Amino acid sequence: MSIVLILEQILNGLQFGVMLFLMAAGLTLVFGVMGLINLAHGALYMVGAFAAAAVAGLTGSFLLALIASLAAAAAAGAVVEIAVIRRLYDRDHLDQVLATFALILIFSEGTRWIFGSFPLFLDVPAALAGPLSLPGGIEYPAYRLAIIGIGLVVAALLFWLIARTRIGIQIRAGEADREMIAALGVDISRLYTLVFALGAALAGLAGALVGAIQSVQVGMGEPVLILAFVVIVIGGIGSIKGALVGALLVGLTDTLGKVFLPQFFGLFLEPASAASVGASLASMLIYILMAAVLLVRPSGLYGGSA
Amino acid sequence: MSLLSLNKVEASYGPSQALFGVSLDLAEGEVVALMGRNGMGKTTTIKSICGMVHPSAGDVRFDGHDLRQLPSHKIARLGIGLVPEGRRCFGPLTVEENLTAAARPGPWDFERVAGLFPRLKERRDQTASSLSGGEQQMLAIGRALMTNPRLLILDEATEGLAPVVRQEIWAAIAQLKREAGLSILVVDKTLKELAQIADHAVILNRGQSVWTGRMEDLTPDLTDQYLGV
Amino acid sequence: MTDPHTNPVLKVEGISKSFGALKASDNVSIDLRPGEIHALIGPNGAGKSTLIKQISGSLRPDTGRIEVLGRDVTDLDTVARARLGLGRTFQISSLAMEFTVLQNVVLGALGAQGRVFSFFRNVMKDKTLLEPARRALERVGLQDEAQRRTADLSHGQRRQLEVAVALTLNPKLFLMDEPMAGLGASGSKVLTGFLDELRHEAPILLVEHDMDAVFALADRISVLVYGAVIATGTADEIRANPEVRRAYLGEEDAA
Amino acid sequence: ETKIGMITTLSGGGASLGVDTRDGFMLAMENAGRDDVEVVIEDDQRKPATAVQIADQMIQSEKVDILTGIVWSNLAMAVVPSATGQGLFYLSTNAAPAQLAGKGCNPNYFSVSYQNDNLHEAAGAYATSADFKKTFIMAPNYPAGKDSLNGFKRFYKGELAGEIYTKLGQTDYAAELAQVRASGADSVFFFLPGGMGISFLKQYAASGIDLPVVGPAFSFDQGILQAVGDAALGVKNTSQWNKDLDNAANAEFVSGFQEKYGRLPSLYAAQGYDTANLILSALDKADVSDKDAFRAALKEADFASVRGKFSFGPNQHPIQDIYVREVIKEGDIFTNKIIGTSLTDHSDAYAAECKM
Amino acid sequence: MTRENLFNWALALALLAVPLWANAMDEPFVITLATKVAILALAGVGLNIALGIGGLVSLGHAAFFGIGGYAMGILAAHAQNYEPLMQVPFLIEGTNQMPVIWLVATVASALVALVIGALSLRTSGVYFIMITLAFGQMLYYFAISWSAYGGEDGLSIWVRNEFPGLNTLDPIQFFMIAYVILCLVLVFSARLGRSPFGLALAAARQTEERVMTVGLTPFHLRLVAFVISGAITGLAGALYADLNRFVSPTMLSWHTSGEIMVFVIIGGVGRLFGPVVGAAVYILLEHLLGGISEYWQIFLGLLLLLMVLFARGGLIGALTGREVAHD
Ligand SMILES: Nc1ncnc2c1ncn2[C@@H]1O[C@H](COP(=O)(O)OP(=O)(O)OP(=O)(O)O)[C@@H](O)[C@H]1O
Ligand SMILES: Nc1ncnc2c1ncn2[C@@H]1O[C@H](COP(=O)(O)OP(=O)(O)OP(=O)(O)O)[C@@H](O)[C@H]1O
Ligand SMILES: [Mg+2]
Ligand SMILES: [Mg+2]
Repeated sequence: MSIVLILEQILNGLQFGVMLFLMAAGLTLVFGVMGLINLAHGALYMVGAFAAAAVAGLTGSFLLALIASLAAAAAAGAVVEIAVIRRLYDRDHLDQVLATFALILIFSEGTRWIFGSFPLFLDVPAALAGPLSLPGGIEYPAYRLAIIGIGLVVAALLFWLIARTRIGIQIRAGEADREMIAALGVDISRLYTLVFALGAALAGLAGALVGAIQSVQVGMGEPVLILAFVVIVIGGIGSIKGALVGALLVGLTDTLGKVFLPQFFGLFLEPASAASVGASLASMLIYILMAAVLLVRPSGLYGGSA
Repeated sequence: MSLLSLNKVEASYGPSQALFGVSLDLAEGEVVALMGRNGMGKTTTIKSICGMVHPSAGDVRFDGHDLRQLPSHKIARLGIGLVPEGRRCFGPLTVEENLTAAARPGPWDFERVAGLFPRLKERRDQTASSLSGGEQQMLAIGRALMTNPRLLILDEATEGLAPVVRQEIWAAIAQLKREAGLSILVVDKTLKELAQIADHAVILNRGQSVWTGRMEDLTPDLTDQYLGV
Repeated sequence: MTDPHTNPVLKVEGISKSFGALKASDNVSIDLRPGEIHALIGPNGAGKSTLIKQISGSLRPDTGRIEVLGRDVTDLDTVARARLGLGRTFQISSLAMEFTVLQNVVLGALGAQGRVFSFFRNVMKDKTLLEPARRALERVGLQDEAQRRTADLSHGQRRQLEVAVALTLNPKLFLMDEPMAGLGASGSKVLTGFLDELRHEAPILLVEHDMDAVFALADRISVLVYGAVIATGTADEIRANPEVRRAYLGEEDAA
Repeated sequence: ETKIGMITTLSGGGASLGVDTRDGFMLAMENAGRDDVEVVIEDDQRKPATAVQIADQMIQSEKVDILTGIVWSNLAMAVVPSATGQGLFYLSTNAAPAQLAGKGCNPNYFSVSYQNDNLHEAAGAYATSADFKKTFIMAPNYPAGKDSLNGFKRFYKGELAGEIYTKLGQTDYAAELAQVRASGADSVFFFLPGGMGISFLKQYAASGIDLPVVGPAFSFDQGILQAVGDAALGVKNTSQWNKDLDNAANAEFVSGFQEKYGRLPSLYAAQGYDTANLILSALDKADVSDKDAFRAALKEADFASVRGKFSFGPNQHPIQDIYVREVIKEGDIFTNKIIGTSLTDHSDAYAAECKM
Repeated sequence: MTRENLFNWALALALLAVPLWANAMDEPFVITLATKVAILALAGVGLNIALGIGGLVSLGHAAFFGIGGYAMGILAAHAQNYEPLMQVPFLIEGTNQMPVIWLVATVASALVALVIGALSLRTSGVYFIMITLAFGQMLYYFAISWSAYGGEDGLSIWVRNEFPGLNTLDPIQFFMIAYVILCLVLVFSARLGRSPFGLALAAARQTEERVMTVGLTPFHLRLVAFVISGAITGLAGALYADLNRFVSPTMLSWHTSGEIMVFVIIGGVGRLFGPVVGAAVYILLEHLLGGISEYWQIFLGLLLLLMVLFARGGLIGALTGREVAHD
């Protein structure tokens, strides 16, 4: 295998990682910062993708589609927070699990009810369609490079918001002791609605961006949900930096694993079974990675205590 | 007119009633001590003022506002700063972040709090959970001051502090009263120290205010009966 | 009542512990002899709790060694040390909040008994556990609260329960981190009297900021400042020590 | 009175396939307008255990005579053996795993669609006839995926540039595409059903790789094509049916379906439609309660299939032609057009193992 | 007797009465549903030991459920094909005897729980949720590609396994087997909750530090709880596979873990009969709502939502009062 190909695969891994980060960003925000286990994150991701596909279908504008995805997901997030989530902050994590599980059912089937059972069409904007030539002769889809850019910008903004701004500090304080921060005069309810809506908007944005190169269909949020959890747990809950590093690690591991494991087994097995055994192991790899990270660092790479 | 007034307040935790009629008045610029044995309802009284417990009967007014209708954060914004029992610092946040989270405009800012508790400045970037008990207590007081309150409520604010620090804090409180005209509601167990600073005292017994009066009038009889001293 | 010739129950030798640049314990050596109350005082953040944690085993010293009843326990964990007879109360209450008061003390008794991998016995009907548990509650005056949920107790009552749980372990020595904190005047008085008795069962290493109690109780007092012991002596010696007054006691209290 | 139980996927991610199956099936039923046939339909949620329980319910409580409708092989494997074991007829509208065609064949089990390998085999035959020399092949890492690649290789005579199993449910194919590009392949065969195929094709189009692509019909079916968009244009795929097949039954089916549901029919709809008509044709000849007679009537396959000629082989799987289609755009709609026949009168590789 | 106890007895009787009635009315499918409730409740009772008493939120219990299922599938498939499971170093044959299968299922899942638990219990909180999920997913993907036993297609057996003296193909007899096992495990679980072990485990959930200072090791307590919990869920898995005469990787997927957990939460975490109520309500809803509309899951979602919002402490909590009974 040539050096260029190896480099290209590493690039693919990083790219996939940034994409994972984008999917996980909203979840990190809500999960890490508000301490809420939001299983409905994937559903909001789906809402964003469907909103984008619908608007793109009507107007033909990708930019409008992105705005629609943000707006629809944020609105859904705000409604959900006010109607449901708000009542669950002082409950057990488990009640949150059940409630957001119920929300998945409602969102998924509701979306299917509105949009039908068939996958929708959402394509990358013409300006970004097709490949760009990178140094070293690598042809790389322009749209993916754009996703990398957006992912990094989102990471930087989130990091700044949470670590540096007063609102970020208050949100984290609320996570530590809600009653106390309220007693100090901070309207934590409104703050949490905002944060949840922001997290939802990020999920929606990711859904639209990623939906353009994947399929927009009911249930698309589920694999994302699990991956996003894996990512932020590896990174350490509550750490934006951890989420980014975790995403890159998962992206690289997954990509390089599925490329090289079959080749490795090819050294001593016949091709068909090497491909199959290698692929089997590759599909377990990110879970092995997560278990390994947690065994060495029980609260993730950048996590404090659980 | 009194700044804070409670009239026959009753409150419960679920099915178990904790307050059976607490009345209390505090005028602007005054320091009032709330006293009573363990479990008599001092903290619950404070929680009903701050909106952390909702009184089932009676009246709670602050500066003309009916506090019973308001959520916790709005009450705080009227100018009530709380140093809660058990400190309740934001563990994962640094000292500075703990203070910033509470800050509202006014004379109290990080520098001024640091002037009051130099130790906090030294520990500025350490997380609150790794502070020693006493340091956390200082942080909790500093945090309440950062909200620039008109009324400061101290619930066992000197618990676990070294005698020197306690003296400093009492001195600081006396200074706050003298210079800033801050009103203070204080719960503490050391009668001797309270006597130096409080104007009035209210004694709680089994969830009821049973005695109100000036500190000087607190007879050994009373303290023996209600405080066990 | 302390006899310097008897073997110490607890011997701490040259313990040091750093958190980054901060020396929380700086070559600390102290001991605890049978029948005595040895008070440990010092400014906030001096390293008292850190020392207690190292003795109880929840924190590992960087250097130094710890002996309990003549046995080197430096390498043992909390559980093993507890089994050797180390009873401890926490500075910040650490109780099972959903349990009733009685269940908390039964837990202590169960720990003392050690037969925990038993799946069928009804623990709340087991006399061998209930008796010591109730006795411990009585001793701290919580017998009337036995059936209440621990979370419903007031702050002060929880402190009493802390002590009760430690009692059920029949420890050979006690480590108490600010047992008086949060107790009202009457509570402190009761507890002071109680600790005075308790020392005959097992000596106590007492961390406390309540000077009335310390001076009333302590046979010896050690003063910790910036992680190091700057003085050890009787109450009078400590009270008279100018360095201690400056660093800790302040002027009024020392009078 | 005959009772037919339809178990299919009507909720969640795979619902579109089940919906089409049901709609095609019910269209035929309504066209027949018989009031002595009742159809009960239940949603299996794409969960094997649920499918089994629905089957139990239909057998035990509803007392159905015939079961049908399952889309997925793993669900079929959970339901079919025990249903046929209890003496019921099972007619497959889609899933037809190898086990049920070979050693596990059963006199009461008929596959009206195909045997799972068929379309892959046809793709292999097409690749050979199109003179591909070095094909890169890939499929998800699960039994159907393995059957797919094996089916392809059975009829493909060229050399392989690479053989990859992807993760089931995978949505990002950048790494695979890089491997394809680097492999020096002259063509690509892939089997990635559902959302996987949509993702793959979109990313393939953006990657700038310009090799001919061939695959089984699943990723180019009517229900999915609109979501793939331009990326699918021109791609060759294999199918035993297409809407432009020139026979009367098909014309009636296509127009009837469009009229009733307002969309173009898919392969699954066509298979559902055929299955219903097969049942109806057999009911004309024999009563269900007379199992042997009914079985014989089914076996005759005396109905007007939308595929034109249709008959059953010895293992009761179809013998049929498999076509090569190309994705085209008709106005705003993406659809397929037949460009040739890949395999004629094709049966399957397992018939010999079937002893019945 | 407390209200909760009364309620529990009533529920246990109802779960028995309904299938008996259905048997008399010749409604075999109702019996099948009841059997499903009993078996899934059993899985939930297993999880509840870790989750309810120990506070160990395992999102990987599908692993044990699936291992139980595969224990049945593999043993029965070998027995069915007359192929020994293993010939060297010694001969192991498949079997179609339920007691043997149960034993194998229980022991196998206990062993796996021991390994997973020993590794996972080093973490806590959400990290524990995720690491158990990770192990579950590893097994899931392994099973999907494990072609020897069907991979994603799973393994079917033609007839249900046998239990000495009973006709397991008769729905009511198979139900009785599941029901009796459920009752036995409930009794065990009730006693465990009140035992010294249960007390210590519950204490470890609330305050680890305290448990250590009384001389007990939380890790050991949790590990034992996790193993017991896994073993029970594994047993349920074997029964479930027998109910369906089929096992597939779906049994190992995180959805299964999630569903078992949902049963426990609906009923009430830490309540003895919580999983029974949860499983019964969920399955009933699934069954009843399935008929009303293609989009029935919306209604299921709404109902679940109402339950979380308005039934604190689960349905049992809402029906019988808040407090979890400790003694
Ligand atoms: N969260 C709670 N739930 C139920 N009961 C409570 C709760 N908190 C306090 N109580 C009960 O209410 C009564 C009053 O408690 P409160 O905390 O107000 O007393 P306090 O005077 O502050 O005592 P202390 O000096 O010990 O802090 C006590 O009997 C206590 O047991
Ligand atoms: N995990 C930690 N990381 C960093 N610093 C720590 C940590 N734990 C304790 N410290 C610091 O070590 C010093 C000693 O703390 P310790 O809790 O032992 O004080 P203390 O003497 O018990 O004080 P107090 O009387 O206020 O309880 C403090 O300055 C504290 O901030
Ligand atoms: Mg109090
Ligand atoms: Mg301390």
